[in-house]
Amino acid sequence: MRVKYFAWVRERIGVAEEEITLPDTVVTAHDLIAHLKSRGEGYAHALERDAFIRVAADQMHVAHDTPIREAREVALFPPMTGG
Amino acid sequence: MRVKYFAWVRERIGVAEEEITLPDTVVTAHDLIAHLKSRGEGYAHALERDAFIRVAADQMHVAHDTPIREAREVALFPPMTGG
Amino acid sequence: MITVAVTAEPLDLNVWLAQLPQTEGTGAVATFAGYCRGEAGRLAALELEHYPGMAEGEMKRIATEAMARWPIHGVVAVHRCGLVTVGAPIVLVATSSAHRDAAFDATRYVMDFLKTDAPFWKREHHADGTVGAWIEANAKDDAARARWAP
Amino acid sequence: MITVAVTAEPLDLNVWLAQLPQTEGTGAVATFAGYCRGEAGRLAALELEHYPGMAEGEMKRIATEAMARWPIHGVVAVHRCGLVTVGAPIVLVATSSAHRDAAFDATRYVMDFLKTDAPFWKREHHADGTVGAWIEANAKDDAARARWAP
Repeated sequence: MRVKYFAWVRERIGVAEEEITLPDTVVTAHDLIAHLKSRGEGYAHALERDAFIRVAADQMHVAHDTPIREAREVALFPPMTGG
Repeated sequence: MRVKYFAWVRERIGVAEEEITLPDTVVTAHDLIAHLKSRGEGYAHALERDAFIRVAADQMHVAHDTPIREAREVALFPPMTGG
Repeated sequence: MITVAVTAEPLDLNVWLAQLPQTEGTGAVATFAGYCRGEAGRLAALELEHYPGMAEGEMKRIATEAMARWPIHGVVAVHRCGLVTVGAPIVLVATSSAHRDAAFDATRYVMDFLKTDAPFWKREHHADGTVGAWIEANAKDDAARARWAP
Repeated sequence: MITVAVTAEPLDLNVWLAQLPQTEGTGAVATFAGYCRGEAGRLAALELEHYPGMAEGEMKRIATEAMARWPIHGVVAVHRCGLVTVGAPIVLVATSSAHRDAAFDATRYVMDFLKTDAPFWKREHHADGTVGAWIEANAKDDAARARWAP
């Protein structure tokens, strides 16, 4: 699965996107965030306030309890501040 | 007193403005409308729906019970439809 | 800063919008332009009569009230008089402010009060060349004005 | 008709506004432009990051919802990406309709949802040349969005 990061999530993780092979334990967006947090300090720092992180699956906003295994592309980012 | 008329009030009365010498009985805007209605058919037609007519005294909106003898200029017109 | 005007010339919106104060603290500009509708081909134009002096005075009074009510940086309000052809602008209102809520509210407030309080009257000019009726006041406009009661 | 775009070029508002449908039945155009504030001299610019593809997708979705909710003739929504200097426009939203209420409401709706749902993030660039913090989301924007709940 392609995973993209934006704004300070991207900066703390240190890459803008990467290919992730999901372990079977990852079903929902919440699971993906928990999995990524175990990958290292940058991830843990970027995602420390889990509930705060927004998730998009195939470029659509999804809730944390949404299954995301079928998505080709998932993105994690802070609350938006455009406009 | 200078009295001005606008839109269909002006058309029905037949003049855009005129000088009126107020009888002592005219105190309020309501009195002025009643007085004008007695001046002829055009006036009576223009002002037949008294309550509908808007009044300005010295270019400020006033209610029908406002004294208007002190005004230099009074205007009578239909509800506004600009914008 | 307030700019109000009544003009018989076609409204060049950009020329008037250039009068709106925009400082380094301005983050929001809300603009409204009202246009002459053709009413499905029935109309050629609207004729705008106004009360010279009082029209500008009421526009200025309404703009001043908006400046007192919201933290806006300025107001531009311009209204046509004379014959306005279908598709041409009749009225332009714009306000600037730091944040969007004040600009949105103030522009709408000025428009709502302009409709009910500024002495302008519209008459239809038909596509067939005849002069039509004076437009009747709309109860919806009084309702829109009432929404701003404190 | 809907026009949405994300561009790294300075926004020429008139060029984009020319995309707004204006027919003989259009009586109202409500426009909002958001600008980069200087914050009393503290800032030189805002840097706008966005999620290419999704940003345009969300803008289109929001505009489509506005078209379904109000009898409007069209929507233009354009958003800058990249570095936006103080005083320059960041975002432009405009809608056209027969009557003013629909245009005012729809333009504000699109702005409110754009703030909370379109994937853009702002970072401060200071007047002294240093790169500052990412701007934090504002609870007021969530409140503004909530106002449109059916």
